[in-house]
Amino acid sequence: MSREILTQVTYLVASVLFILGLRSLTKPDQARRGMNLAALGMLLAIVGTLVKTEIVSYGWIAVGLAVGTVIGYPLGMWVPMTAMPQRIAFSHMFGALAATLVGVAEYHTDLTEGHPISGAKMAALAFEVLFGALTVTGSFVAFGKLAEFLPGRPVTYKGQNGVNLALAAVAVGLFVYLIIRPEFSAGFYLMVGLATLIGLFLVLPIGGADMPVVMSLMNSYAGLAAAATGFALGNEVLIIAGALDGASGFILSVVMSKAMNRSFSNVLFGAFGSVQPTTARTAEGMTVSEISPEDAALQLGYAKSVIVVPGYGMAVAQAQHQIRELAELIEKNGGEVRYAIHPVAGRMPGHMNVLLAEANVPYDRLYDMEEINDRFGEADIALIIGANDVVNPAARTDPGSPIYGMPILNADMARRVIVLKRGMSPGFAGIENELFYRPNTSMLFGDAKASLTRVIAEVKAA
Amino acid sequence: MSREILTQVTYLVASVLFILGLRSLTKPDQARRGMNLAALGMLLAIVGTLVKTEIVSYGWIAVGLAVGTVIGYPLGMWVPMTAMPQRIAFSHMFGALAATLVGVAEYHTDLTEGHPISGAKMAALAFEVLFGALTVTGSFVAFGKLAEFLPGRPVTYKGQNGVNLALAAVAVGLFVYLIIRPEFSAGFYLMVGLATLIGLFLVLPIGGADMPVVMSLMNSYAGLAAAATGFALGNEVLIIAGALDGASGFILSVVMSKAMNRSFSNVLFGAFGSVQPTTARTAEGMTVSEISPEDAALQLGYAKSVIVVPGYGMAVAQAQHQIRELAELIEKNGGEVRYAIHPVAGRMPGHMNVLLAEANVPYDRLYDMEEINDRFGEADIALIIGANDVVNPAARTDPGSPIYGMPILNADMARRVIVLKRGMSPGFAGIENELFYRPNTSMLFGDAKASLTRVIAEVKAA
Amino acid sequence: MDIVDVYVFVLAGFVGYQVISRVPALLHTPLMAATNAISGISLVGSLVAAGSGRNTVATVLGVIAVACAMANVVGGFLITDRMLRMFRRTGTTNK
Amino acid sequence: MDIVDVYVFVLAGFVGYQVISRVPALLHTPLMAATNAISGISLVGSLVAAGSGRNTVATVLGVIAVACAMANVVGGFLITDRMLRMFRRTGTTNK
Ligand SMILES: NC(=O)c1ccc[n+]([C@@H]2O[C@H](COP(=O)([O-])OP(=O)(O)OC[C@H]3O[C@@H](n4cnc5c(N)ncnc54)[C@H](OP(=O)(O)O)[C@@H]3O)[C@@H](O)[C@H]2O)c1
Ligand SMILES: NC(=O)c1ccc[n+]([C@@H]2O[C@H](COP(=O)([O-])OP(=O)(O)OC[C@H]3O[C@@H](n4cnc5c(N)ncnc54)[C@H](OP(=O)(O)O)[C@@H]3O)[C@@H](O)[C@H]2O)c1
Repeated sequence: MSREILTQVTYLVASVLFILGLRSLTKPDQARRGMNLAALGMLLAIVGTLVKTEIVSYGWIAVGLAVGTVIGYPLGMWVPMTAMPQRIAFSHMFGALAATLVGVAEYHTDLTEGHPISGAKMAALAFEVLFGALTVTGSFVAFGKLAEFLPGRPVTYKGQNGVNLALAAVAVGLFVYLIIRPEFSAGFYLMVGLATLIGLFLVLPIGGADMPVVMSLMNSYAGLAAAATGFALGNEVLIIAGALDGASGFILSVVMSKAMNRSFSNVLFGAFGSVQPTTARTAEGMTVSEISPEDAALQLGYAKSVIVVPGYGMAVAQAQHQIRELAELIEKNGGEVRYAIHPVAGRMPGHMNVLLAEANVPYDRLYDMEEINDRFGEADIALIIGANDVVNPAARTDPGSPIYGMPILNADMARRVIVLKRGMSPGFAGIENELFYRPNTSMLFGDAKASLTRVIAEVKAA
Repeated sequence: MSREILTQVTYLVASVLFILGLRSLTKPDQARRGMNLAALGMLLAIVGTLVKTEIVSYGWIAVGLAVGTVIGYPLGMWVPMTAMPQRIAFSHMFGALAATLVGVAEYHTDLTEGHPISGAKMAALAFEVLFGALTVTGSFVAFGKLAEFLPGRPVTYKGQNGVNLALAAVAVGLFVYLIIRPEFSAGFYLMVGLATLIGLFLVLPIGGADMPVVMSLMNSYAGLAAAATGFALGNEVLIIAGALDGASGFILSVVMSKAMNRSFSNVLFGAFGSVQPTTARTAEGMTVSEISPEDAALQLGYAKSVIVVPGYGMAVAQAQHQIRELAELIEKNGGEVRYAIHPVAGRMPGHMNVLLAEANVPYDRLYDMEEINDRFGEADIALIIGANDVVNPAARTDPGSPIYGMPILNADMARRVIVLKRGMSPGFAGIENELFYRPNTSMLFGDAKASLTRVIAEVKAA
Repeated sequence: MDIVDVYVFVLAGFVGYQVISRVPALLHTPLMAATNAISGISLVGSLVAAGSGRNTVATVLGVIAVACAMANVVGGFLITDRMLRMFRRTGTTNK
Repeated sequence: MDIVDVYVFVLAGFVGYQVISRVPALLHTPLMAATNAISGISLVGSLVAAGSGRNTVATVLGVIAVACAMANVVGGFLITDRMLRMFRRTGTTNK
């Protein structure tokens, strides 16, 4: 009995520490300490579980923990920051797999030992394995597309919607039937199998660049599966942690879809990634003015106020360190450098922030869209590094554009605009950007890292 | 069984609606709708309780509900806004009384019917009646002092701390003993009696003007008592509502003590209200310059920018309607009028806001201290109406002053300052205000309502 | 008493803390009135005490508790609404 | 399954919503990593499945689940800390 209480207390404390840990992420300077508290909570919960009387042998447990640690360590310490999207998708797979397997084991044990399974418990178990299994394969596909060993382009075939609907209908039918007849184990395993297929078929037709939204949804689903595990096992710390994860994934996907100008239902029902017929204006007959690294260096070297707009291209080129170096040179010359971060710049929420932080850019120089949008007018130069859609003025001006209405950074209001990209190819949304043709815009073509290295050399030489 | 589920669902929905209701108070324009939802939640919870199978007769229930409604209606509809502090203290008494009586009834029933009372349940019951009973008498004294039928000055006698400590020690001893021996009913009732005495003795020595802090603490205690009821009865909606009320009272008392420059422990341990020996500068040899209503009208009539600083004196004088009238006249002459609200101006959190709202001043003209403090420098006139401590510059400049460090409104930075009060008597903190002696300050002596009426007449005549 | 109730209390405390600390000073007085009204939820206990007819003491105390709690419910929600009705923006009226 | 667990879920959902919606965009990537780490809490279920020796299926599935969850715990907390260490203000260093 006193062991039972010990377990309960560790679970309660762990729940509180998880909440405090996530809360600490609202303040950058408290975040590390807060997350250490959350890790402590996890440790407590593990210890509290290990002392449970139900546990009779520790051999296999030790093996599992050891294997997990061996897998986890490189996932934590060696994965480069630039591989973060695929790394996180990969982890969702692990989390969902653990939840699913626990559900299957619980069901199997109850069945073989002849415990009656109540309707409520069965519902929780079925929900758990359904969402869990779906998330396992869904996350795997997302991981594959992000790591580029699966084709990034949408994999589509005729009648795909019909197949998906049919699969879902059968799964839901089994779900309902199982609540009435929990002992129908073939149905249970069939449902698990169908869920893995649904996960595949749901994510394969979605383009690689849309994966971050998928990732957040999967985060949310994995959380809900964990919460369902908590309901099935009567374990509150699971319910709480699951609800927190569920809320987090949900909120991130809402934030993303808003900032990408997609309706949330459009995201929820998997209809994203389809290429819309764009009626956007094209750039026929317009010309761009190019600039050499030397001239760019001249302008940047003497600028009083520069706003850097990083985008997905910065991540591709790995140019964050060069940006910081250039910024330091400009500051040494008496200029001021700020960074304007669009909420969906890059391919993951917070993508630009984490890369710039890695390059040692202080976070108080990073400004959210709302904070800095009024300041472009006062800036000498807006330096756009591999960003495209997030500075496309068509979002403000062209009602025919697919991104019309999306909030964008007002880089076009700066006195001069310098754009670093490799060529004239469009960004994620696949549309022309009229900004590149404006008279006060100069294009510095080439890989962002290479271009910046040359600019830095010129500024130093000056 | 299905009734049981119905009850549970109403309780769950009620809990959610209470949270949404309080959440709506974060946005003034959604607050009314949100509170209607909360009221709906209450209705649901009542209906959900009335269908319970334990309830066998409705006669007495109807009587209780009818009496409550008859008492509640005037408390809701007839009590004037100015009587809000005492009105709220009075309600805390009712809330705590209800919780206490439920606890006593539950204890008595368990005992007479021979149900064994577990240690945990006894702890919850004892906590409930202890905090409940203490809050009943404590709130009653607060009510009496605010309604001024009890002496507002601190009622003190020698050895008071010793008596309080002894009472508390006995009560705690009984609490612990009861957990071991729940059937010791004499001890239970003795504990209730002691708690009522503690409530009295705790609040009597506190000055009337300190009652708002007491009131908030009582709010918090009443909430905790309700939550304890929930633990004792295994009722989650009680736990949730109690926790919400507990948090609300706690936060309000923290906000107040911060804004009054008292340490929170000072407030928690009841050591407030004692008159500190002030080493503050006195006003010897300084002179004030008076102003006539005519001159004040002249200045106000042509001012471009006026910031009104209302204080406790506005509430005493009931001058809020005149202020609004004057503001409208100034605006008709092309001036701008804003209101600077200090968090503890008046005698209750939000006191000034509710009075000005009553007088039909739009709430977007009311500015919090942080919002407006930088704007006094640009104002032609700071019009101080019955405020004193909240504009005392000693808080910034005089380390010897008891209010040193308290955040204040920078009214002294306005080009001219006009102060409406009856004489030179100090405010709540009991100290001189050097602002009144400054060269750019003019005093308009008299009751604020009377003075304003004359100023209004003059402005109209001009 | 159930351990799960401790979770409920702790979580509700978190929710309360987060919600209330974001209520602007503007609405602190209505907030106090609102919590007063919500404290009337002790009706869920007092109605049972008053109506289950188990002994006279419980019935009597229960009825008094019902009256007190109901007074808070009726009075609290009415006065909160009365206050909130008074708060208005520039350019809007209440009538 | 207990009705109280529904309260726990709903309240935790509120807390989660309020907390997460105040996390600045700056820390959205660490947030994702952190929730990954916290999702490792399914250890509390998988450890029991792996160690209670009730049947081979449960043990095998349990051990796999333990390994998966532990990988998330170790990897998740490490990478979150690694990222958070990088965020610094002007004038401070990380070394
Ligand atoms: N952040 C998220 O969570 C998220 C999630 C899903 C989708 N999205 C979407 O992603 C887009 C993000 O906008 P964005 O402005 O950051 O990126 P973008 O619109 O996708 O544009 C990226 C640009 O970078 C250039 N680029 C690529 N590699 C480069 C290199 N090595 N050196 C220099 N330039 C390079 C590309 O042009 P060249 O090929 O000509 O060089 C391209 O135009 C938005 O449409 C958003 O809706 C974001
Ligand atoms: N808001 C809260 O929750 C709360 C709670 C507890 C304590 N307090 C304390 O209360 C004080 C509030 O500051 P405050 O500036 O609002 O008030 P105050 O410092 O108490 O000053 C009020 C002033 O109003 C004048 N006055 C009284 N009746 C008047 C009338 N009929 N016409 C004109 N003037 C009149 C008084 O001077 P004359 O007598 O000369 O006219 C007095 O100086 C602070 O010290 C605060 O810490 C506030």
